[in-house]
Order: sequence, then C-alpha cells, then structure tokens
Amino acid sequence: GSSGNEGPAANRTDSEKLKVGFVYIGPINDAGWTQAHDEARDYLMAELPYVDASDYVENVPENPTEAERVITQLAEQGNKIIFTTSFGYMDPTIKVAKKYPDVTFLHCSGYETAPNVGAYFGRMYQARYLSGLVAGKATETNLIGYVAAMPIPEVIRGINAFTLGVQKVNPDAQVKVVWTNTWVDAAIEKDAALALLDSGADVIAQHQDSASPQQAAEEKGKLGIGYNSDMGKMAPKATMTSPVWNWGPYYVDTVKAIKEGTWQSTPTAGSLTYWGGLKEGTVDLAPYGPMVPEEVKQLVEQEEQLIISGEWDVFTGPIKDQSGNVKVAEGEVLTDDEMLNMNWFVQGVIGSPK
Amino acid sequence: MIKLPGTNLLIEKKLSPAPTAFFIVPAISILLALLVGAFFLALSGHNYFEIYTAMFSGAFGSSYGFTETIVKTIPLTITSLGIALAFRMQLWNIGGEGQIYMGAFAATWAALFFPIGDGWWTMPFMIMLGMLAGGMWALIIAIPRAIWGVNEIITTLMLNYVAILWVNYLVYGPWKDPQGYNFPLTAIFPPGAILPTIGDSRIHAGLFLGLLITVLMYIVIQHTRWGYEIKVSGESSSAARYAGISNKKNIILVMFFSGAICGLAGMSEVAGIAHRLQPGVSIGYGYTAIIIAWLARLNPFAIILVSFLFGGMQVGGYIVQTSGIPASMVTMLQGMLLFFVLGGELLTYYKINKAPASPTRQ
Amino acid sequence: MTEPYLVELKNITKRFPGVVANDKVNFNVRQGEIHVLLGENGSGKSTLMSILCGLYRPDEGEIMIRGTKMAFRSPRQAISAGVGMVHQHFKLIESFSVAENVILGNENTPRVLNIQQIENNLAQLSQRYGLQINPSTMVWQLSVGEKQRVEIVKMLHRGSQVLILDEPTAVLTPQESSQLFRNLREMAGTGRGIVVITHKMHEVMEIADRVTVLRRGRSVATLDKQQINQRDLAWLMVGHDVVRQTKKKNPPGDKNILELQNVHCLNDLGLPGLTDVSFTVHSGEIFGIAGIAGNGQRELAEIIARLRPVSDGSIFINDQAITDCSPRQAIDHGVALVPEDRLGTGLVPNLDAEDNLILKSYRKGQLRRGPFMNRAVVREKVIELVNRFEIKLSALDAPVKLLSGGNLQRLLLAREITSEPQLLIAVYPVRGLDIKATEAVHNLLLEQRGKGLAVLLISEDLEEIFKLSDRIGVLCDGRITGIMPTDMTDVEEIGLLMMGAQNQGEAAT
Amino acid sequence: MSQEIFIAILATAITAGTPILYAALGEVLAERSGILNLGVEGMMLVGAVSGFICALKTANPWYGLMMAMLAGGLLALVHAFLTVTLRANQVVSGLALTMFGTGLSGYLGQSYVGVPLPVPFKTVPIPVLSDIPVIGPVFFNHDPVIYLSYLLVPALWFCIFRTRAGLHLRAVGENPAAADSMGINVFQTRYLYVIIGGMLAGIGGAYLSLHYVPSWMENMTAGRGWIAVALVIFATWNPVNALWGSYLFGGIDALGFRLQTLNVTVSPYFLKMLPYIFTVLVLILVTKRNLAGRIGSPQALGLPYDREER
Ligand SMILES: Nc1ncnc2c1ncn2[C@@H]1O[C@H](COP(=O)(O)OP(=O)(O)OP(=O)(O)O)[C@@H](O)[C@H]1O
Ligand SMILES: Nc1ncnc2c1ncn2[C@@H]1O[C@H](COP(=O)(O)OP(=O)(O)OP(=O)(O)O)[C@@H](O)[C@H]1O
Ligand SMILES: [Mg+2]
Ligand SMILES: [Mg+2]
Repeated sequence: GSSGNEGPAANRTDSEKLKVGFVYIGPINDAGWTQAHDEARDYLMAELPYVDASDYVENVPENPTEAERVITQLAEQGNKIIFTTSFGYMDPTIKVAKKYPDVTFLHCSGYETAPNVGAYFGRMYQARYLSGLVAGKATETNLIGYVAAMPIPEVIRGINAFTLGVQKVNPDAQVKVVWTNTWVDAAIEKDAALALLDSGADVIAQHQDSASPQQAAEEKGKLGIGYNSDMGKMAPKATMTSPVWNWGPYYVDTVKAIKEGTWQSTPTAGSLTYWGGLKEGTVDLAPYGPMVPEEVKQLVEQEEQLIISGEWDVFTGPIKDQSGNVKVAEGEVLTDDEMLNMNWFVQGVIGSPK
Repeated sequence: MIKLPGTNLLIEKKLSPAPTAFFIVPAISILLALLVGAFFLALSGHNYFEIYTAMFSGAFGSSYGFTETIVKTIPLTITSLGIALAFRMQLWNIGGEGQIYMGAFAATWAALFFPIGDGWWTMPFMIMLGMLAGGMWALIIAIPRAIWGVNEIITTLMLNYVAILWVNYLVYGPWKDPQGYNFPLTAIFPPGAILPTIGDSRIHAGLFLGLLITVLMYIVIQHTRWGYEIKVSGESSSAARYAGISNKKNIILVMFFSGAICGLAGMSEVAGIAHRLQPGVSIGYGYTAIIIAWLARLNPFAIILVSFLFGGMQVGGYIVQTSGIPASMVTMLQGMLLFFVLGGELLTYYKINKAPASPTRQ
Repeated sequence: MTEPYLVELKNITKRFPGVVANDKVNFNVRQGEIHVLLGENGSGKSTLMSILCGLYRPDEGEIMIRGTKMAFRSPRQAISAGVGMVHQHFKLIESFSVAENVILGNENTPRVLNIQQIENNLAQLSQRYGLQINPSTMVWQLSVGEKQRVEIVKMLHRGSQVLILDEPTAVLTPQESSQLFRNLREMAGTGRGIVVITHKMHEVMEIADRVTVLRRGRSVATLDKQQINQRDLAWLMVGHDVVRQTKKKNPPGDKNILELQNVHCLNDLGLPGLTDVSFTVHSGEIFGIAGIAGNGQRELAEIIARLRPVSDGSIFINDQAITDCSPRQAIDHGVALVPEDRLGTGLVPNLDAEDNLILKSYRKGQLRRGPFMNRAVVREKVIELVNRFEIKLSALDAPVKLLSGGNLQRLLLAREITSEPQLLIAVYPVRGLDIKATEAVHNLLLEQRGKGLAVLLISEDLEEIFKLSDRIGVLCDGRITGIMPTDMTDVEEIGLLMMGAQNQGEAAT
Repeated sequence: MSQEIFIAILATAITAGTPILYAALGEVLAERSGILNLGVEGMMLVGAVSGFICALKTANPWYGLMMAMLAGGLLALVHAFLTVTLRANQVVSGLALTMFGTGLSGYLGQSYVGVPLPVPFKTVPIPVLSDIPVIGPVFFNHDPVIYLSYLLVPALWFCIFRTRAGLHLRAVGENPAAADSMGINVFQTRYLYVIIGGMLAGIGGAYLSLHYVPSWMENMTAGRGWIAVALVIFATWNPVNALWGSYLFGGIDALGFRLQTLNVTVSPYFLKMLPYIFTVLVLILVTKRNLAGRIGSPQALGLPYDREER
C-alpha cells in the first residue's frame, strides 16, 4: 500500500508532488558523509519544483531490523524514490524493493541491483588521485600518513589512487596507512594521525568521518588532506584541499530520468548502475588552502582535464603491487569490476590491506 | 519514610501495594512523561499533538507499523526473558548484549561452516549452538560468581565488548564473504538456515520461539521445583542453603539458561532478519532488555507486553523523524520516559502523606 | 525534683507498618544514674532508644535534654546533644580500623587525619576507662566483646553524657559482663546518665538505680532501686504471673538418634567455634543446651544441619554418619532445624506462607509430579497446616515478613514438625514470643517428644531449659562443660558450668 | 622500539587516558559513596557539548570547562534524586541517564557540528620540567587539563584515605547504617559525591571537545564512559590506580597505531579486548582472595539506604 495520505507528513505535502525519501547513517549535520547527501537533497528540491524530498530519517543503524523498517516506512509514506545512503543498507534495500515494485530505490556504495534498485557511487578515487598530487608536492620527508577507517574496497581504492598521485609527482614518497577500525571516533582518529606524524609523516590524508586527522597535523605544524566536505575551516592552517562529494547533479538527473521513465537499473560500471566521477561532477576537490602553490594547482588542473576528457584514468598501467608484481601491465586499464573488488595495495603504500 | 526535600510531604511505605497500582502507576508516569515531553517539543516549536499521534499511529495504528513493532518485539522479548530469569535469582546479568552476539556467532557457524552442509537439521542445530554459545558466554561469569561471589554486574558488562569485538574480527576477517566485494559481511545463509516469515511481513518464526520461551518460562518459574528453588535462592540465599538448595548449582544453571536465551535472540536475529552475520547484530537489545525485564517485574507475559510497547516506542521514534523531529530528540524523550516510570515506581510501594505539623494524636 | 532530668521523653509514639512499637511512652534519665529499660522481646525498647538517639523520628511526643525541647532530625543532632547509643546490632564498619570507627562522624577531629595521634589519644582514653582495645586493629578481626568495647569507646570519645546500651550482655561472657557493669558504674560516677536495655531480671537487680518496664509498647512502671523485686518485675514485664509448670515426666527411648563424637568446628571469624563436643540425644528425649549466647550454640545447630563444615570428629543420625553430608542430605536423614535467625534463614521474608511452608518438602512425596510441583496438593497441605497450628494469616499469599513473631515461629515449627523428622533442633524457640505463644511452642515440643522425636533444645533461658529438658548439656566457649539429668541438678550448678567451671563427675549418656 | 616512539606512545597514552581518567575519578567517588552510576557516558556527552558551546560563546575554554561541570553535575543530580531519595534501581536509572544524555547532547549540539573551536586548551610545556629527558616530553608537555589531573589524583587520594571527609565517604559506601548512627548524613553524602562524580565526568567529556578533538560531534565519547566504569573496578576504587589504569586503557590504541606504523600487525580486535579481559581478571582476583572489602569494593554499592528499613 502506498497511498500518500497517511501519516502527518501528508499534511505538509502537496500530494501531486513526487515524493523522494532519504535514509541516513548519521545526523544531517555531521559535516561529513551524511551532510553531503543532505545538501544534495536540498539541491534536488531547489532544482526540481515538483519534487518533495522532505522525508528523511537520520541516525539509522546499519542493523537489518532497523534499516529495513525505516526503508519500508518511507515507502509506506508514499515516497516513490528512496535513496539509502550507506553500505549496510544494501540487503534491507533489496528486500524492501521486492515488496514495492512501483518504488525506485537507489543504494549508495553497495554491489547488488534489482529492476527497481539501482546501485550508485562516485569515483572518489579520481579526486583522491588529484589530492595525491598536491600531497606529493608538499611532502618534504617523503612520507605521507593516511588515516583509514576500515579495510574495505572503497577505502583501499582511495589509498591506492592517492598513492599513485603522490608518486606521480614524487616517486620517492611513500604513503603509510594506519587503520582505526572506526568511522566515528574523532579522538581515536587523531591518535592515529599523531602516530603517523611521529613516525615521520609530514602530510596526513584520511578516510574518516571527522576532521581530527588534519587537526592533529595542524597542531604539529604539518599539512593535511581532508575528506567528505571542505575541512578547511576545521584546520585552516593544515588543510591543503579535500576530496569532496557532490551528489546534487546526480540526484537531479536520476529523479528526472525516473519520472520520465528512462531510468534503468542495469549495471553500467561493474556492479554499479552509476559510478560518476570528476566528469559528472559527483566528486571534486574542495578549494585549496593558501599554502598550495600556483604551479601545483595548474598541475592538478591538467590532470583533472585528462581524466575528465576520458583520455586517461587513474588505474592505468603500469601499476605494481606492494611486493613489486605487475598488477596492471603497461597500456592496460583496470576494469570497473576490478576496481570495485580491490583488496591489494599499490607499490609505495606501507601497511597491510587487511 | 522519606521526606521530599523542600516540602512537607512524607513518603511512607505501604505494607502491600494495591494490585491496581501495578497498572495505574506506570500509566500515570507515562502520561506525565508525555506531558513534559510535550513541553519540550512545544518549546522547540513542534506540534506535540501531531507528533504523538504520528508516533502512536506509526507504531500501532497501521497494519504495517503493527507488524514492524512485532518484528522489533521478538528480540526484545526473548532477551528480556533471558535477563528476567537471571534477575529472578537476583543475578544482575548486564551481559545480554554480548550473549546475543555470541548466539549469532555460533548460529552463523552452524549455518555457514558446519561441515555436513545444509539440510533439515541446520535450523535445530543453529538453535542449539546459538543457545549453547550464549550460555557458555554467561558461564564465564557464572562460575566465578558461584564460587567466589565475583560481582556479575561489571563482569557481564565487560564481556559484551569482548563479544562484539570478536564478531567484528570475524566479519572483517576470516568470515568475510569472498563474493562480498570485501565488505564486512558473511555470505548469505543457505535456505535451511533461514527462519520462515509470516505472509509477506517480516515477522519470522522467531516469534514462536519467543512465545514458546515465554510459556516455558512461566511454567518453569511457577510450576516446577526448579523454579521454586530459583525463587527461594534469589530471595534469600541463606534460607535456600538451609532448605538444602544448592545456590552454587542454581547460579550456574540460571546464568547458563539466561545466557542461552539471549543467545537464542541473537540466533533468531541472524536467521530471521539479517540472514548473514554482520556488525551491529544487536543495537543495545541487551541493555533495553534490562529495563524491560525490570519494568515487567520479571513476569514473562508482562515482558511480552512491555517489549511490545518498547518496540512501538522505537518504531514510532523513527516515524516522527519524518515530521522533522531530530533523532537525538527522540532518544532524549525516551530517556525521560524512563526517568518518569522509574520515579513512579515509588508510588507503587509508597504513599505520599503530609508531614504531621505538630505532634498531636488522633 | 528541682533539677531537670538529663533526658526526658514525653508521650512518645512510634508506628511501623502494622505495629505500634511505642505507645505514649514516658521515660527519663537522671545524672549519674543507671536506668534499666526492661521488657520482653518486641516490647519496643530498641525503638524507644532509637528515637532518643535520633535514628527514628517519633510520630508523636517530645524529647527534652536538660530541660530543652529537642527535635532530632538525625543521629548527628542527638550526638551533639550528648546522646550516644550502642546498638543491639553493632554499627561498626568491618573494613575500618578501630580508630577509624571511633572518630567516624566526629566533627571535632581535624579535617586532615593524623592517624598516629588519634590512635595514641584513643589508647589513653580506653586506658582511662579500663576498656582494652588496640586502636589500629581492623574491626573484622575483633571478637564480639571487643567490638562492644569499641562501640562504648566511640560514645565516650564523642563525650556522650547519655549513654544507651542495647542488650549489652547478650554477647558477653559473665566475666565480661561484670567488667562492663563495673565500667558503667564508674562512668555513671562521672555524672553521665546511663540507660541499659535488657530483658534479664538478674541484671536489673545487679546494676539498676531505677528501672522502667515496657510492655507491648507501653511503659507500665518506673521503679526505684528500693522498690525493685524480681517477682513484681516479672509480673510487670509479662502482664501476669509466670507460672512454673511441673515437668511432664517421660521415660526416654533407648534409641540413639543423634550422636556427636569429638566434634570441632570453626566460627565465622575462623576461630575455634566448637571444641571436642560429644553427646548423644535419644529418641523421646529433650536434650537442653544451656549457655550464654555466643558460646557455640549457633555453630552447634549448624554443624548438625550440615550448614557448617566440621573440622574434626563425626556426627551420626541413627548410627549413620552424616559428617560429610550436604544440607539436603541432612534433611533427608530427618534433621529438622528451627534456626535462631527466623526471618533470615528459617523463612524467606518476601515469599508467602504457602511457599514458606513447603520449603523443606517441595521436592518430596505427593508435592512433586515429575519436575513439576503439584500446586493443588501443596495448597491443600498448606491449608491443613495453617488450621492445625492455628497460624494467623491475613492472606495465604501475603509475604511472611508481615507476620507477627509468634505466627512466624508457629509457621516455622509447623513446617519442621510436619517434615516427620528424627531430630528437631530448636534454637531459642521462644525468643520474642509472648507468654501464650511460648506456652503453645513448649507444648508442641513436649508433644513431639511424646511421639518419640529427639529434640535438641538450645536456649539461654534456664527456666525454659529446666522446664522442658530431660537432660541438660552446658556449652561454654565452644566446649561442653557438663551434661546432667535435669532432676539431678539445679540452676546454680548449671550457672556455674555456664561460666566455665568443669564438671567432674560427668553423667554418662 | 626507539626511544622517541616510546615517549610518543606514553605521551599519547596520557592524552587518550585523560578523558577516561576524569570520568573514572568521578565514578570512584560515586561508587565509594555506594551509588553505582552507569550514566557516565551520558554525562560525558552532555559535558562535551555544553562545554564546547560555552567555550565557543565566551571564547574561553575555562568557562567551557566550568559549564561542562555544571551540566554533568545537573545530570548526576537526576540520578541521585532517583536512586538516593526515591531509591530507584541504580542500574536502570543509570541506563536511562545514558540514553537521556546521549539524546540531549545530540539535540543541543545540532548546530555546532563541524564548527571549529578557536580557543581550545593549548599545549603548554612546563618550563624546566619539560626539558627533563623522557619524563619531560611524556608528562610535562601537555595542556592545563592534564596538569590539573596530576594535581587532582593525589588530592583525591589524599581526601579519600587521609581526611575526615574521605573517611565519611568510605563509611557511607561501606555501611550506611553505621555511618548514619554516627551522625554522618548518608543522603547528603551520597548526593554530594554523585554530583561531584557527574562534574568530573563532565570534565572528561569536555576534555574531548575542548582539547583533544577539539570540536563537537554527535556521540563523540564513543563508549569512553563505559570504559571509565570498567576502569573503576580495574583501579579497585583507588584514584592512583585509576591514573595508571586510564593511561593503560588509553594507551592500548596508541600502542596499536604505533605498531601499525612499525609494520607490526596485531589484530586491533584482540588488542582492544585486552582491557576488558584484564578488568574481569582483576575483579575475579580481588574477590577470590577475599580482598574486596579491604581493597575498596564498597560493601553497600548498589543498595539503597532506608534508615527505618529492617
Ligand atoms: N541440568 C538441569 N537442567 C534443568 N533443570 C535442572 C537440572 N538439574 C536439576 N534441575 C532441576 O533442579 C531441581 C532440583 O534438581 P535435583 O536433581 O537436585 O532434585 P532432586 O530432588 O534430587 O530430584 P530427584 O529426586 O529426581 O533426583 C529439579 O526441579 C530439576 O528439575
Ligand atoms: N524498622 C522497623 N520496621 C518495622 N517494624 C519494626 C521496626 N523496628 C521495630 N519494629 C517493630 O516494632 C516492635 C518493637 O521492636 P523493638 O525492636 O523496639 O523491640 P525490643 O523491645 O527492642 O525487642 P528485642 O528485645 O527483641 O530487641 C516490634 O514489633 C518490631 O517488630
Ligand atoms: Mg531490641
Ligand atoms: Mg537428585
């Protein structure tokens, strides 16, 4: 059942509008992952006047009982399109989708699709590669620290892309990885950054949900690369730039396509329905800090154009893994599927991909 | 007798509470909590009436909300029953959370790694192993408690973390699904390891496990000699010893079964809902169960009712988010509700009187 | 009296749920006197004094100290008004040292503690009053007598002018008691007012300057030393003459039911509790154990019921050794016990009469049905017991902690007697009971003896022992100092044995 | 391991341990008075957020710290009222407090996520002392809140074991009836120390948001309150043990990260289990050797006191 007239939400809603719902892992103002999605939700409403995206639920645990219910609830409340924005919602999304064939579901970062479930993600590795160029130019000790949350492909891919960027401009530099095994503990993340700084790193990159790794760098008078959103304001002296998400354009396009009936869930990039990158504007670099020299900005600009034009992508051979074996031969490019499954580190990364 | 600070009201103990007090007092407490909550909501510019209606109708009003509340009730009921069994013997098992995780862990092993493969035996085997693992996990605490009297509140709490870390280790490490793009999930269970659901709702056969345990628990507690022993042991260990009841044996047995039942809750969550092991199997059910068991006064049937209300409160909590209430405010209101129910508890056993102004006689 | 009383309590009333513990009680204390507060168990003595020391608040009535009206809201105020009390159950912190216990709550000790100096001061203080204690010892290491001394020193340290001692001699040896009385007399000599609570008449005769008698929460008389005589006191205390019944003679059976051979055990403090105890109890015999409380009575009852390990020696029931049995096996061998601690051990306070009545039999006979209990049969049996033993219950399902002492004891006895035991151990069976209830319990015991049961009666009341027992064993400091057939001994001889005099011609079994 | 890394691990252990230390010290006081407060996590969170907001508004971290104490104390007051006056179940009340505090902090902090704090507590090396080799960089190159804890720990130890007030506190937790009969106000004492406990928990939380991180994030304590509860037992209710215990607990992560940077792989999961397992073992050992009463476990912990109850 999906009569849009149930519940109080209906009171505030013009029932002719197309209802779009969102499920979030964190609070909407987390200055990170969830906020990026929520800003895109605002953007969506602003761009498409016929869309009502006022239904969102925050802090939904990646626990199947909870997630499945919240997703169902949004479907029940008459939402025709539902974005589920964390990996752990994959199973629940697929399950709910079976019961609501007339609702379209979009799951972020997972690998399963169904006729009415699309899987979408962003080629964050492209932005990370660019940020790697910045870091590679900046390091003096030739050691860059990387605070990483969990050893999953998304994170590993980012580390590799970043490292390739670093080594492109500075073949002697290496990237040392420390796993925190948490997404949300700012204090722990700072400790991890400090450990890296103490071991000689002078630039700290990160894949976490807080800005504390750059704050650590700033405290020690070193530099950092943020993530998720422009973290420059949290550590202005340290943050050179941050690879950021920009989901707005994709959300607008997708909602339009679904409304017009042209949308299809068929995977186009590996297991994903959509995997947008720099070209689509899904990922980007946040504005540079004042410490980034003009020549570096130009270099990044060049590389960015190269990627956007489609002439070249990050994982183009030759690429060796940590033990020196050639993983991608000269002239070859990793397929999307190989990238999505990545569980090995490129040469130049210090640490274990586990 | 207590004098309430700043008033001349005295709180006096009643000899025995009126039977109606058990219903009326919590009802009044909840009402009061809602009132104060309404005040907060109004203060932050929300329409509290609309929100309360949404919360209520979302959790109980529609057939969908209703079934979801039941889905939520299943793990809460089973865990609370396990906790209540221990509480009946005055054993403060705060370790339900860890026991759930261990139950889920063992059930997953049975489902995915049992060498004989999938078949009709898988489900009973999962149930058995899940309960065994929960029980054994509780035994780690029960044995030192029985032999040396080691305080179980803290030790059970500590083992929760160990159990959660253990499951995380497995799903991020050796048990990761090879087809799972390296994500922290085990493979999906084979069909024999999945609990059937009712119709196309999510209500799974764990419901019947829960009901079964409820009835069993009622029978054991009310009608068996062992149930009688637990009651005596819990009320007075010296009287139990005097009557020839072995406290040690009962501490161990009760903690084992308490843990086993919590383990069953973990098993039913993975077999009924998730169909695989992943982080976050339980989101604090072990702790919520403490509150439920205690509010239900350890009565198995009351536990079902209170779990249902709690399930509804949490389901409703997500519902009202779409009315613009932030998640944090919902948690806050839930905490406040507990304060009130807790404070109201007093009124069941006590009555409030005016302090005598002068020592005159009637 | 021109000079105001040191303490004056006027029309004190205190109610507890279900009882009026004090009912318009008047009581006063003069400077320099020892005022004895006499009354049966449960007559409200402790309650009255707890009100005076600020622990309880009276529902009605007033407290005057040196003529000034006081409203104590807490012990603190009573203490600063100079009232100190040694409670019946000591209020000491076991994990603290003596010195720490003594200075507790005293606002005059410096904020930062100089333990060395405090201990020196205490040593001096206790020296001055002849109360030997070592200030640095931990309280858990002390004997009961020493603990009491700590309690008294606590009060002296606080400079208490009114000293209340609640049943101070219950836990003391005769020597310790007379030492205590000498100390008290000395303290009274310094102008303090001293209140001693007791229900022992001979103590009144020994130390009282005045005596106030409480009966059922009311004060029935206050007498001066010259007016005191035992008979009147007894009459006042109990409400009627104490009738001494002649003992029904009964030829004891010749079967040895209980036999103890050279039994040793430790007490809770890990010190010898029983030393080399041997005796036999025959069927159809009441064997009385006389002795001052705390001389091994509890340990004796507990080792026979197998609640306490035996360190040496053996115990037999019907010639079968039960030395290594569990409590459950002892029950199955037919040992029934009416313990000293009725509500704590003998009964489960929060459970109802039904659950309490089946405590020993729930796993036996018709009450069980496989793993289940046959609740119907249980209820039938319970109703029968309640009627037969005339237990007054408000409801079958009310917690027994609400029952009166007499009914509690009836309930306990009903359960133990109907468990068809071979041996019934009754520890202080009439403690806290009024005359009528006492008679009923005594008759029950005699009746059981008549049916061939062996009874081990433990009591501190010589009158009771003489009235009921066929033979008397005397326990002193964990040893049996003598065993005499009742008709071949008298109170004097037993009293001597209780104080440790060894009996030469020990009567063999 | 080189000396620098060793120093760095120790120095980080101190920073990481300090929020736990403050919360644990507070819980030591509450439990010493006989009240188990499982609401530490909630009190820390509310302390963190209110301290952050106040520091932001007043541009002074010290005011923030005071506000955190106030907020933590107020929350503890609720627990005290429920458990001391109304004699409610301490476990349930503590759990409710954590729930309430978590929600309240998230609610209050809504618009402060991702806002930088311009005035955090800064690291201030202590002259002379910080120049001592090893000792200096480990202990004397920190922020004022840590230095405060160096003073607080011995002060609390002294108070608990060497002063009249401490004697009274311990007496109330051991045997409230005895303490009461000696004129110690059991209710007042319990209120006092539960509230002080809440204030210290507030500082613990604020340390995260005012120095450690420094910013506000929902749920930023990430379970440190529960670790503090464990630490109290680990420390056998003794502030001095709590000090090194908290450094040990805090140092586990620091150690794990340093090992990672040295390319030593230790499973972080097993590493993180250690403190919990230690705590259980300590409790078993303490109880088994029947030291509980003598080593500190307050005998009346968790039991409501009713003067006229029999
Ligand atoms: N392993 C167990 N699991 C469940 N309940 C048990 C277990 N062992 C004993 N019980 C229960 O505990 C109670 C006491 O058991 P126990 O065997 O000591 O009784 P019993 O009186 O000796 O019985 P029986 O005469 O049948 O041996 C019984 O009610 C029994 O059902
Ligand atoms: N705290 C209490 N709560 C409820 N009832 C009480 C309490 N204290 C005493 N009573 C009741 O009040 C009455 C008087 O008790 P109290 O302790 O004053 O007697 P007592 O004369 O000291 O007896 P004993 O010789 O046994 O010490 C008894 O009926 C007792 O059950
Ligand atoms: Mg008394
Ligand atoms: Mg058997």
